[in-house]
Parts: sequence; C-alpha cells; structure tokens
Amino acid sequence: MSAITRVGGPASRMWRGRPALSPGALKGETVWHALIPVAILSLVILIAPVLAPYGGTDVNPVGALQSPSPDAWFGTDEIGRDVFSRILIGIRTSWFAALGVILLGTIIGGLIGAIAGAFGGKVDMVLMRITDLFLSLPAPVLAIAVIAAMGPSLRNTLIALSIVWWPWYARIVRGEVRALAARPHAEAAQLAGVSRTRLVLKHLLPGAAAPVIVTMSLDVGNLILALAGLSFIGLGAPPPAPELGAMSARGLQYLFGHPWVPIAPAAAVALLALAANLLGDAINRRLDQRTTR
Amino acid sequence: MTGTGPVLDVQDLHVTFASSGGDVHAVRGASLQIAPGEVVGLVGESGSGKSVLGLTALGLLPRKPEPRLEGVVLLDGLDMITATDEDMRARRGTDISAVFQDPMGSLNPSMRIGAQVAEAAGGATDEEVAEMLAATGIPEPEHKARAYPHELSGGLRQRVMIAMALSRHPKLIIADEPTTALDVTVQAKVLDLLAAASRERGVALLLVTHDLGVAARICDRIAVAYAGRIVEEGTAAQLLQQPHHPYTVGLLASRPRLDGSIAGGDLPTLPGRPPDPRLPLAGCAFAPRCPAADAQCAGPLAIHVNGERRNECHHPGVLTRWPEGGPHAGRRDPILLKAPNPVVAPAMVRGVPPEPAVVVRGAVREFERPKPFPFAKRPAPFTAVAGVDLEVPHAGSVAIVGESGSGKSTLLRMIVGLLEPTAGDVTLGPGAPPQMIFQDAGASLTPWMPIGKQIEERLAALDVPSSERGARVAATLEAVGLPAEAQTAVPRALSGGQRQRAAIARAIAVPPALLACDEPVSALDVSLAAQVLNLLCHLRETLDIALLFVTHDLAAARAVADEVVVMQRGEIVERAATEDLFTDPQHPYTRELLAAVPEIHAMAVPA
Amino acid sequence: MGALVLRRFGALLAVLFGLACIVFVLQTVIPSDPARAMVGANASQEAVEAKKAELGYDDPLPQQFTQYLQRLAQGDLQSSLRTRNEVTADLREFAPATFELAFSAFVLAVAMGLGLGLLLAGGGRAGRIIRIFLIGGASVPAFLTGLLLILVFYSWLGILPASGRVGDNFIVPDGPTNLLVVDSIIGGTPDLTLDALKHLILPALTLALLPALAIARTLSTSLTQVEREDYVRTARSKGLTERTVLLKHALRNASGPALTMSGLQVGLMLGGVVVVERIFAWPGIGLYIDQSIAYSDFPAITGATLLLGTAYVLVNFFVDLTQAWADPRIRTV
Amino acid sequence: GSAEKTDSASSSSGDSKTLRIPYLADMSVPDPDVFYDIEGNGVILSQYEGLLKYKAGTLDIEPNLATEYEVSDDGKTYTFTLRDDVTFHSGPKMTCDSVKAAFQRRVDVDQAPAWMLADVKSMTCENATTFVIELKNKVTPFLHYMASSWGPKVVGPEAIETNAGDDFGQTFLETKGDGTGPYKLSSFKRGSAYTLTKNAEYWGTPANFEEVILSITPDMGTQRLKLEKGDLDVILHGFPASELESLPDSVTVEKQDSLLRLILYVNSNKAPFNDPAVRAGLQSTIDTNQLVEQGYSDTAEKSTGIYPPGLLPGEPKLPYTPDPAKAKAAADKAKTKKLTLAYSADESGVQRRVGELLQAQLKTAGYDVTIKEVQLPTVYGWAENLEEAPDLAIMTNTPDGAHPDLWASIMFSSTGGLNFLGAKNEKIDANLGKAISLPPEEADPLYKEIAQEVIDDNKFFLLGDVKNVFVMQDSLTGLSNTPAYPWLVDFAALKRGE
Ligand SMILES: Nc1ncnc2c1ncn2[C@@H]1O[C@H](COP(=O)(O)OP(=O)(O)OP(=O)(O)O)[C@@H](O)[C@H]1O
Ligand SMILES: Nc1ncnc2c1ncn2[C@@H]1O[C@H](COP(=O)(O)OP(=O)(O)OP(=O)(O)O)[C@@H](O)[C@H]1O
Ligand SMILES: [Mg+2]
Ligand SMILES: [Mg+2]
Repeated sequence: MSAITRVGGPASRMWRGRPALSPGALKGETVWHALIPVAILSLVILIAPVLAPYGGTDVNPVGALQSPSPDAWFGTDEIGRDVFSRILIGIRTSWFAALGVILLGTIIGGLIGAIAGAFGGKVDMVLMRITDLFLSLPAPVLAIAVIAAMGPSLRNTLIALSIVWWPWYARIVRGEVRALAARPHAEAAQLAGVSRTRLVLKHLLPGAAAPVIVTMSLDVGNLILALAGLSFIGLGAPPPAPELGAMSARGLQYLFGHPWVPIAPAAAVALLALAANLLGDAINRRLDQRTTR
Repeated sequence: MTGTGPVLDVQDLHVTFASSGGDVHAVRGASLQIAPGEVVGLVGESGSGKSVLGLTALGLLPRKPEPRLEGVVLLDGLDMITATDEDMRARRGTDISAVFQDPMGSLNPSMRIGAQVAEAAGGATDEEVAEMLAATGIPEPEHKARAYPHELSGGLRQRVMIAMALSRHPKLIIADEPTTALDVTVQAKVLDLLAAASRERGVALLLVTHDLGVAARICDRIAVAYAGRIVEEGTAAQLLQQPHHPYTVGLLASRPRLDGSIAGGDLPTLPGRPPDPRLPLAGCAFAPRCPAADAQCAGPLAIHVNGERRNECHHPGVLTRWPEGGPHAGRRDPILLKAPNPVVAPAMVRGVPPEPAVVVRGAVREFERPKPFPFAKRPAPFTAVAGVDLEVPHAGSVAIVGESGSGKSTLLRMIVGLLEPTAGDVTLGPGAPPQMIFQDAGASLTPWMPIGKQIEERLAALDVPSSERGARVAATLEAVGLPAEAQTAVPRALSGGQRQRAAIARAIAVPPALLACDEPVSALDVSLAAQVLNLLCHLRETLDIALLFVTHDLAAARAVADEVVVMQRGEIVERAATEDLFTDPQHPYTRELLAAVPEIHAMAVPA
Repeated sequence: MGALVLRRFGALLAVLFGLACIVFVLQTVIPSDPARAMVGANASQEAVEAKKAELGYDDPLPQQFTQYLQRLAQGDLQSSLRTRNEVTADLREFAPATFELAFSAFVLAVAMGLGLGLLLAGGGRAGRIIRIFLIGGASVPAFLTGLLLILVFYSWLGILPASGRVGDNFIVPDGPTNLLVVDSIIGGTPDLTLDALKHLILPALTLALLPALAIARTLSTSLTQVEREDYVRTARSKGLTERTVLLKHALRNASGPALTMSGLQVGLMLGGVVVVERIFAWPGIGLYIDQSIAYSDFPAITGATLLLGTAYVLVNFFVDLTQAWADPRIRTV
Repeated sequence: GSAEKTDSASSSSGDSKTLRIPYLADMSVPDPDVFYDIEGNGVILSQYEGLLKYKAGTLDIEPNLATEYEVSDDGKTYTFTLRDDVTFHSGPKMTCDSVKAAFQRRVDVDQAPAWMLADVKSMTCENATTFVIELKNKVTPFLHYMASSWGPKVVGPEAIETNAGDDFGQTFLETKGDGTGPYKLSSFKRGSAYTLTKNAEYWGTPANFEEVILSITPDMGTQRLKLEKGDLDVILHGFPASELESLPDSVTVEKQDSLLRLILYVNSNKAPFNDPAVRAGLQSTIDTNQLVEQGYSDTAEKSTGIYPPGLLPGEPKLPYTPDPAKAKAAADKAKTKKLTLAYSADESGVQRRVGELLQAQLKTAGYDVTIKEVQLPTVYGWAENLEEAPDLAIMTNTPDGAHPDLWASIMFSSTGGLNFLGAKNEKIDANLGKAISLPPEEADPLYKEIAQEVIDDNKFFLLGDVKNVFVMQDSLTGLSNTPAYPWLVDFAALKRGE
C-alpha cells in the first residue's frame, strides 16, 4: 500500500444522524422482535421438564408408534416414548449442546485470538498459523474422523465439534483485536498508562464481542444440524438421549409409515435454528447499521 | 429550454429524511441558481445540508431512509424531483456530473482507471481515454490508464475523478469537498485544475466546501448554507469583503489566517452548534448563536435581495466583526488541575531555567518492507524519519508542517514512545509522561467506555488516590468545556468537537510535560477547529504544557506555534521562529507550501 | 500475482503437513485395535501381536511418525480393514464420483447463492420474506431434505431417478476420467450423459442447498455494504443503468466475502457428502467413509480424511487466487 | 452412439430378465475363502458351491457338488463322490483335483473361515470323482461345515492357476470370480453395484433371471421408495418391522425362520455381574416378551432354548420370568448400579431399540444404564481388556451351520470367537471338547448339560429367534431359502409371474 489516505473530512461523516447522548448497543426494534422467539424458547427450555407430560425416556401408555392424538400430541416413537415430551427435552439437550460447543469454541478461540491479537509478532504468527491450519481443514470431515477415533458419545461429539469450531472464533477475535489495536484508542490508552492486561480486557476485547455474538447466534442452527448429520451416520449422541438431531436421524426409517417420528424433531431443529438465526440476523443488521451509518 | 436560463435552478427545496429518532430536515427551503459556466461555492458548517443539496441535483439521494422532497430542482429544465429514475439517469454524465470527496473510495477499486474513465465517457478508445487523463495533468496517461486506483496517489485519483466528470462535457459539475482529503500543495493544484477546466470548457461548477478559503480561491459566487437554507449569497468579493449575515462573519473570523496568531488572544470562534436538524425552526436559525440577535430574529424570515446579493438576516450588516473572546472566557483558571501532584509534578526550582520538554537527537525510524515473494531477499528498509534533531522547550509550542508521508506522525510517535526509534535518542523532560491527541478523536477514544472512565484510567495509572478521582474528572471536563453529563456518555454519543475535547481532557487530567497533537483539528470544520485550537492554547498557558503540533495547515501552525519545523521526506528542511518562517521562508519547499495555502487575499480584514 | 501464488503455495504445503500430523495423532489415539480388526475375530493373541509388529504399531511414536510420513509421501495409506484393498486404490475408485457430485453441487451452490443473494440484496418486503424462508430452509437436516426430494421427484413426479450414478441399463465407460458426464460426452453417448445428469440433480441439489443459502446471505450482506460505497455512487453519477452498476461495480467488489464463503462451504459439502451419498446411494468417498465408520475401518477413514482435507485445501487455494483476481488490492499486499 | 445395453428391454423395471436387489453396504470381498460376513452371501452362494448344502426350508443336509458321501467308522475319513457334469464359469470341467485345489486354497489363504479345515490331515483324489478327506481327529459336525454358508467352496482355476499370483488369487477374487454356481460375477463395482449373470452351462436347474443386480443402497428409506416404485425386487434385510404395515399392496412380506439369535452378553469379569447372585437376578429383570414384541413386532419370536430352534430337540427350556420384586432384591446386592450397555450397530436400529427397552427394564430394577453403540472391531477388542468392556452387550449372531457344536463352541466356550465378554466356564469347555467327537446320541446329553450350565451361569441370555424378513414385489414367485443361510433367498429359484 502506498500513499496513506487521510480519513479526514468533516467529522460529520462519523457522527451524523446520531442523537446526542443516546443509549447504546442492541437498541432497535429489529432486535426486540427477534428476541421474542428466543425468549419464548429459553422459557420452554427452562421449564421443559415441567411442560413435558412424560420424561424424555418414559413410555407413553398409548403404545409404540401411535399417531398424534390428544394423549400424545406428536405421537409416540418406536418404543412408545412420547415424542412431544422428547422434543421438549430434546430442544433443551440440543440447545445446551450447541451452546456448549459454541461457548467452548468462543472461550478457546477467544483466548487464543485475544492473545494472538494482543501480543502480535511471533506469538500471533504461531497461534494464527495453528488456527489457519485448523481453518484450512474441512471441519465436518475432521469432526467425523475425530469422533470415529474417540468413539461416538455425546461428550466425544461435543469435544470433536469444539475442536473444529474454535478456530472461527479465534480468527474473528484476533481480527477484531488486531484491528482495534491498530486504532488510535488503543495507543491512547497505552499512553494513558493503562496496563497491558487491562488494555486487552477493557479496550480491545469488548470490541470483538459484537461480531462474536453474531457468529454465535448464527452458529446455533449450524451446530444442531451438524449434530443431526453426525447422528445420521451413527456418530451422534447415543440413545436414548433425546437430542433432536439424533431423534430425527434415527427416526428416519419411520418416515413413511409414521412420519411424525422423524419430522417432528426435524421441525424442532428448524424452529430452534430459525429463532437463533433470526436473532443473529437481527443483531447482525443492527450492528451493521451502527457501524456504517 | 437550454441555453439562456440557469443550468441549475433550486427553488425552495426541502429534503426530509424519515429516521427512527424523528424526521431529519436536511434541507429546509434552500434556493440557489447557477448560470452556465459559473463557478459557485457552497460553504457552511457540517450538517448544513450542502451535500444533500448536491445529491438532490444529481438525483442520487440515498433511498434508505426514504427522503421526502419538496420544491423545484430544475437541471437544465428537467425537474429532478418529479423526473423518473430513467430520465435522471440519462442526465447524469451528460448534463451533470460529480466529483466526490474521497478519491480512494470514489473509484471502483477493482477496475482499471482507464476502464472507469471510458465507462464515464460512455465508451471511449484507449487514445481518447489517455487524452482525457492527460487533460487533467496526469503524467504518462497511457500507462496510468492501466493502473488500479490504489496504485495512484490521492491527487492523481482526484484528477481521474475530474477527468471522468468532464468526459462527456456536462453543463454542471458538482464537486463535493473535492480536496478535503488532500495535502495542501496537492489541494491547491486540484482546485486550480477544476477551476481552469470549468472555465475553459464553460462548465458550471458547484463547489461544496466548508472552507471559505477554498471557495475564495476559485469561485465567482459564494453561497453560505446554514441549517438547510442558503443564508447569504453574493459574488466572492462582495461576500468576503462585506459579509451581511453574522454567520458569514463568524465563518470568516474563525478561519485561522496566515497573518494572524493567537499567542495570547483567541481565535474568534462561533460558539454553540447548528440547530438539531430534527427540530422545527422558527425565525432565523442562527439567532441562538448570533451576538447581534434580538427579539425580531425569532419572527418570520427576512429575505433581502439586491442584485447579485441575497441574505436572510433580519439585521443585515449589523455585525462587521466577530466579538472577541471565545467560549472559554469564564474558564480560564482550572485551579484543580494546577494543584501540584506529589507524584508527577516537575521538581521546579525557582530561578533555574526549566529543562526542555523533549530533546530529540538524530532520530531515525525505518520500516521493513515486505518481501516480494517468499524466498526473496528482504528489500532495504523504508526510512520514514531520517535523522531528526528537535527540541521543544518547557511549555513551548512547536509546530511541524510538511507534505503527506514526510514522517511527521512517525516522529511524533517516537517522541511519545509509541514507536522505538531505529537510531537516535529521545530525551523527555521531567513531569508526567507525554500525551497525544490524534486526528480522529472518535477513534482515539474507546468506543464502549464512558468518557469519565477513560479519564479515570489515566488518573489511576498515575496513582491518583481513588477518592480524588471523581472530582478531578469533573474538573477536567469542565476545563475543556464539556458538560458534566459527558462523564457517563460513550464517545458515540458526542459530537466531533466534543469528542476531541474529551480526548484532550484525558490527556490533561494530569497535565503532561508535553502534549503531542497529530493534526488535532483537520477532521473538524472551521468553527470547531478554532474552538479546539483555542482550548489547546489556553491549556498550554494555564498548565505549562509544551505543545508539539503536527499539521498540514500552515495557518493553524501560525496560530498556535512559537516555532515551526518543516519536514520533507523524513528530514527537517527548515526550522524557524513562527514569524520568521512566514515572513521570510528560506527553503523552496516552505515557499511552495506557503503559496499553496488557500488564502482569502482579496479580503480586507474586517475592522 | 506470481509472488502471491508462490506464497499461497507455501502455505498450502504447510497446511497439508499439518493435516498429516492431525491424522497421525488421530491414528494413535484410536481405541479399537486395527491389528486386531485386521486378523479377525477368531485370531489368536500371537497373531494380533505379529500383525502389530508388521504394521509397526509397537515402534516408538517418533519412529512411527517418520514411517507414516514416508508412507504418505509414497502415496501409501495402508490397507482398508473392510475391503482389504490399498486405501489409495479404494480412494482412486471412489473419488471421481464424489468429485463429480461435489463439483456439480459447488457450481449449483454458487449459482443459486448468486441468484438468491441478488434477490435478497434487492431488499424490501420480498427480500424479507426470502430471508425468513432462507433461514428456515437452512435449518432442515440434509438427510430429510434428501429423502423428501426423492419422495417428490422420484416417487410422485417420477421425473428423476432416486439413487446411484447411472441407470443400470447403461454400460458405464471405463474412463478416461471416470467422471461419468465427461466420459459420456467424450464417448459421444448423449443418452448416457443425460441419464448421468439426471442422477446428479437431486444429490447435488441436496448438497448445494445449505451452502447456497450461506453464500446468498454473505453475498447479500456484502452487496448491501458495497451499495453504500462511494464508488457505487460515482458509478451512478456517470449515468450508468442500475443493472450495470450492480453487475459491473457492486457485484465484483462484493464477491470477496462470498467467494471466501464459497470456499469454506466446500468444507461443509465435503462433510455433507457422507450423508448425501448415503441417501442417494452415490458411490463416492462419502459412502466409503460411511461404510468404513460402520466397520471402524480406521485406515480407510483417515485416508479419506486426508484426501478430502487435501481437496478442501486445494479448493481454497484456488478460491484465494480467484479472490486476488477479483480484488487487485490483495495482489500487491 | 448409445451407451445402453444392446437389450433395451432390460431397462424397464419389473421385467423377467433382471432381478434387482439392494444391499445396505458393500460386502467385504467376493472371495469365499475370505468372506465371513452375512451381507454378500448371495454373491458368494450363487456363484460358488460347496460339496453339500442345506435343503431349502430345512436344516437337513443334501448333496450339492457331491452326489454322495461316506463317513468311515472312526469318523475320521470322509469320502465324497463328485458330480461329473460340472463346469466352471471359465470353461474347464470340475474334477476332483479342482476340488482339492480349492480346499487347499482355503487352507493356504488362511483367513477367518479356514478353521473349518483346520483338522484336516490329508486330502486325496482317488479318481476324478472321488474325493477323500482324512481328519486328524474326529469332528462330528464336519458335514455341516461342508454345507455351511461359509464352508469350503469350489473355486475355479482362474483364481487358483491363471491369476494365482503370489497370494493364491486373492487379488483376482477381490473383483472377479470363477465358480460353478447358477450365476457368474460379471461386474463388481464397489460402492455401486455387483452384477451376476446367468450361467447358461449350469449343471442344475438353470436360473430364471438373466441377470441379478445387487446395488448398494445404504438408506432404507431410499430402498423402500425404489421398491414401491418397482425399481427393486427384494429387500433381503433391515426393513423396519414397524413399517411393514404401511407398505402398498404391490409388495409382499415373507417372514421365514432363520438361525439368527438375539443375545444379551453379561460381563462376568467385573462388578456388579461378577457376583452370580446379581447375575441371576437378571432372569427376573428381563422381560423377553416385551423386548421381542416391541423390538421386532412379529419378525422374531421369544427364544425358548439356548440353541437355535431345531438344533437340539428336548433341550432345557429357558426359565426367564419377569418378577420386579426379585429383580430389585438382586439388584440391591449389586456393588454398583451404574451399568454400560453396548449394542452393535445395525441398519434397522433393532438392536438399539432392544437396548433402549432393556435400559428401561433395568431402570425399574434400580440400575442406571448408559447405552452405547459399538462397531464390530471394537467388540473384538473387548476380550483384551474386560475391565474396560461394557457390563452388558446386545448382539445378533448366527451359527455357521445347523449343529449344536457350531453354536455352542463359538458362543459359550472360553475361546469361542463370539464369546466377546470373556465368559469362562470349565464345565462347558470340557463338555464341548468331549462332545465334538461323539456320535449324536452320546453328544446330545452333553449339549443339553451345556445348555443347563449356560442357563444357570447367567452369562448369556438368549432373547429372541429372529426371522428373515423378505420384502418383495408380489409379482415374484419361487421364494426359496433355508434358516441356515441368513438374509438370503435363492436367486436362481426366483422368477417373475405364475
Ligand atoms: N441518508 C441520510 N439519512 C438521514 N439523515 C441524513 C442523511 N443524509 C444526510 N442527513 C442529514 O442531513 C443533514 C445535512 O447533511 P449533509 O450531508 O448535506 O451536510 P453537509 O453540509 O454536507 O455536511 P458535511 O460538511 O459534514 O459534509 C445532516 O443533519 C445529516 O445528518
Ligand atoms: N507502521 C508503518 N509501516 C510501514 N511504513 C510506515 C508505517 N508508518 C508509517 N509508514 C510510512 O512512513 C512514511 C511516513 O509516515 P507518516 O505517517 O509519519 O507521515 P506523515 O508525515 O504523518 O503523513 P500524513 O500527513 O499523511 O499523516 C509514510 O510513507 C508511511 O507510508
Ligand atoms: Mg457533505
Ligand atoms: Mg500523519
């Protein structure tokens, strides 16, 4: 890059249209609208055990493979468990599983990204080469290999997914931290005598929060789908765990005779992903507006 | 329809954007005519609706949020308000074209220059493109036509923009801040080119700018915009010599001039801010800021037309000179800040001359250049600062001027310790470590942290006991002229000028021995700039802070500095006391710099 | 550009080496014993030990690693426990089908992503509805999509075949490329080409769906961003039609993130082939992996992982270069 | 040009020339001396023939390539009279030498099925049609080996001579074949399809279909849709029992007996089931009725004895009766109530279903059961570390042939190949050792003793006798199969119409 272009011009480019002393971040209708489904979902997840007429592995007395009826809202599965109850509890399992992987990914990735971004130089180089390595590999294929190696279990599946998931977050966090570190505010803070840790924690990392949140929300759907796909090829949560992906994958053989068995959990996956995606999308557009307006 | 009438005839234009915080009235009844071949300047503070007016004429207002348009905008007979998209599109390029502010952003980064010019010309051969480029003074036009925008300098890019704007011989060019992003010397050349091109070809030019000096340099006529209206209009000479509207007087006064200094005094400033574009206006919009306003000013608008001249002041000509004294009159003595700080206060012994704030000896800074390919030999490093000696006396004020890329910022960053010099020494005087004010105030504040917290951080770093911090933060904010609420505000919630004050507040919360300022006002419009410059000078006086001040604005340098240093290609080419430098420049480069300053020569200083 | 290619190529080699390391680590942690699996259920403990020694599983790790690398360099991926063939040979047999499928899916995904992205970027109510539809669509597991597609297009409409690469009334040519569509064109057998294409549609569509949505979303986001760029305004100020502005100015500059996304989506596709090839009985690497999993055939799984990983790395290498082509700024950095 | 096969009539589905059958997965290799799985036995058994075979629908042995056999009084020498009208697919006539060479190949290749000839001392050809095998010691079930699905097959000279290479033709037989059966292997495309073409020179009743296409169709849903549409003829296994009812009328379902058995293994090498009393409690914990009914609908029956039905008439009856109180009492003595239950992965998920049901049953007794799915190689590894192996395992097994020894010695002996959880019982081992060389009337009481021992020892629970379920076009007739050949119908006997 040759000449440095001045960012100059009238300051209005940066502050126009913003009311003085307005409150902050996630304000705006779009986000609130999208929060409603997620809020309802969270509530369902919280009180799922209470809502569910039966336990996740309990048998509904109406019998096996019964079609939906007032006694079994979404019918029963091949061994007579109540599909509705299982879905309620499955949403919980899937949601927590997805959140688990995402959180683990965020923590590992965030840590690595923050360290790389904050230290720069050699540390950055080494950490980012490792991250790049993981990023340059096809995550699902790698996950399959890892689970196949460790043996399928929900725990192993989650570990494998976390292993392939964190690099995204490392990348995002590092990118943001680097970008922020190059901004004058980081230098200004440094000149103000702020310690290195505080600089990273208070002046750099919070800036990465927004893109990370967006990615996290978009990832919920992806992860549940990934779990479903793994279950389908026999590498998912072991039975009888009411995990939505596994329920749908294992129920697939009943698609023609007893369609509710695979379709109901798949619809729940879609619903879950839709809610998370809507929120992510809304946050995304909101942040987008904030940064470009 | 064509020929005799104005190329652009704006009558009582209203542009309103519907936004979530209420309707934004960007333009509120502006009227403006431009005759064929005429060069008209449109000046005014930020947010006065200049760009919106230009874009309306182009039919290029953003679609989201949807603007509401009222009035008439006749472009060579076609009403751009009622015209269909297709009609407007057909006029663009042929009847009207544009040059925008940021030459980097305004060119498609992934398309060769030549292709973009050819496209603007509605199809052209390579030879024709080369000719067009050559006509705007681009060297080696055939070669440059094959370049991508990022491979050209800012000045060249803007010339390309101009070549594109001229390519189809339009009747009117709208140039929106075409030179703001350029270096002073380049700025002058580009301006002259625009003016020459439009005069030679008889193309009318609407030059949108916030700098009266820029307008004065080339315009036949100047229109002054305020709060979405044209408040004064006239020939350049009339308007500059005998402004009738107090706002014009204020604008003129707050421009630091090459012949003026504020050593001791203040740059006159326009107090206050333009009205909120979301609020309805009754009467004169400028009244709240006007020293000559009275009850009448709240009444219906008074519009005076007299031949070429037109103004909307209730008492035209009442103000010939902006009254002395800026907004800081009452806040000259920030006692609390001066209170000796046991940890950081310089051990001053009466009688002994204080040590200089900083001494730089033979400072060199090199930057490694990337290898062109993996196993290549590393190319010789790039020398940004090539052996600089510099001394800033205790509580002194030194300005560094010079072209873009001459190493000014690099030098500053070495001085404050953000960069290690490759060679040479930087010796800091006693006192609190140096602080720095950046060009982009917004970017120099942590976006999510309240201003108060950011100031407190610095206090904490210097071991100011936590019990004292609150009071000190409040006092500092007051000292820089920020309201107390700013303490809890995040930077985004402040205006550009306020943000720069906040940055200054943090820097002086514990007065440093040296305050390095890297173009602290170039991102602000004239009146805000003057306010900030004043503030810096006051702080220097009251707190004994030495100022090291980087700028490319020589007038600003003259206003604040005791001594000026001229840099070129990493070296100091001239160094002199301010007065000497301006009256008797030695180095040819200094002379070139001085000549390029857009100065209002014709203007008699209002007495 | 030459320098860039060289630099990226260096990175490519490093990544491939890293991939090899990861696969080696995986191989050493597998709980099931390949030697045991290889000699079968009834074999004696001694036979297992002998096999272990033969395979070098009782050497110290560093030695195993160098041996492993040496074997890799010679293209030796050991033998599959299930098919008892050299994994390399198996992969050679299965790869063309996957290549054909993934490539078609990729083309389809990019095409659909482009179309949908442009639609989405159009904004308005229609855009919002499409957006919701896309998000919903992006949430259906591929195996369900696949079966439902078969149900509709095969069982109900009867216009497309349900599974396999080709109808069994066709003689499948023996090369030269083993890509059926290509081979049949070379061989001048249009009816086979048509049949092969018909077989491709549903699996490719299933595989392409999620990536297409992701690409569409990325493209529309970056298009909306580019729309706000000054040069788009400049283009308009030249009096260009909206179409020209969009296609000539906005799209190319917005393509960067979408390209990156396309490259990344190839990773998802390669994971997706395991599911899709199983549903559509598509005789490719995915099916090979699926069957190998059921057999804990670890040499096969790791071999296939290596192959898919390499393919992915290569694809992204080319995506990188394409991106540099699309954005001249990258070339010089 | 056209790539279609010359005979374009074969393109339409439901014709009389092509039989279309799906496989859920690739078979291992079409080499009879290596192959030891179930999926793929159709490819082996319609290409290759042994000296004897099981008669359709029974457990009786009948002649095949040998017209007669004779066993010496000491039970060590077997003399087979071979057919003289048999030719190999590659052309040459089958002679005693070819048979000997084929048997020798099995020994040389020395893969899993080689054990059937492990006791052979010598093989001689007295003349072109008289093949004599001398054993080292008496092996009563030896004739069953000859009839077994995995028994020695007569492989032709293409593999043994022309393409022998240095691996006894194993490379050749990975994709090609040379046998004597009603079908020859005309193409073997791994992952896609295997094609068998009618052997016009077949010595026996010629096959009805010109061609059998076995296509790899791993998803049962896809198989079903293709079957409904008429693009597949018979689904041999894996069809979910609960979905049978929803099939259209154009499809018939045949449920036939098989020797396949659903078994629960108990790990007696660690707590809690190293305590015989706790193990015994399982007898009253397991509700076999429920497992079989819900797991299999009516595609399996509750097991009544230790041996597959028909192998040992008069064997002791299984005494399992659910009794919650007893179950709980026994479970209370358990050192730990945390159990792991493994099941081997299968396509129709039936073992998982049983596992889940069993999990629920164990839960009522107070156990806390974790289920996991395992693949076969993992199962083989259990024996090496029994402490780490699961507490319980569900598996479906079949004996190699219809003889008690073929079941008991592989399942219950301490060294049995299917004794995955290392159950040890000296009495059983001793009895098995004795019984193998005794004539049936003396051996049977020993086998019954063994059965009683298995019942009392509670290390194996026999849960269900699983049926072969063939889902087929109702236009197909001539279904013929035998319980000893799981998942298999005689391709050659099937025909369309009539
Ligand atoms: N797209 C828009 N949406 C909402 N408000 C807008 C939009 N564009 C401009 N405005 C508002 O209209 C007013 C006038 O803006 P305009 O850009 O014309 O000012 P300007 O005089 O060109 O200022 P500057 O010197 O900063 O360029 C401002 O208050 C601005 O916030
Ligand atoms: N971190 C860096 N790495 C490489 N080159 C740099 C770096 N910082 C500055 N330079 C180069 O050093 C030269 C001097 O830069 P510097 O920012 O000091 O110039 P300046 O005089 O402040 O210019 P401007 O007026 O445009 O701000 C420029 O050519 C610039 O490209
Ligand atoms: Mg503007
Ligand atoms: Mg600078």
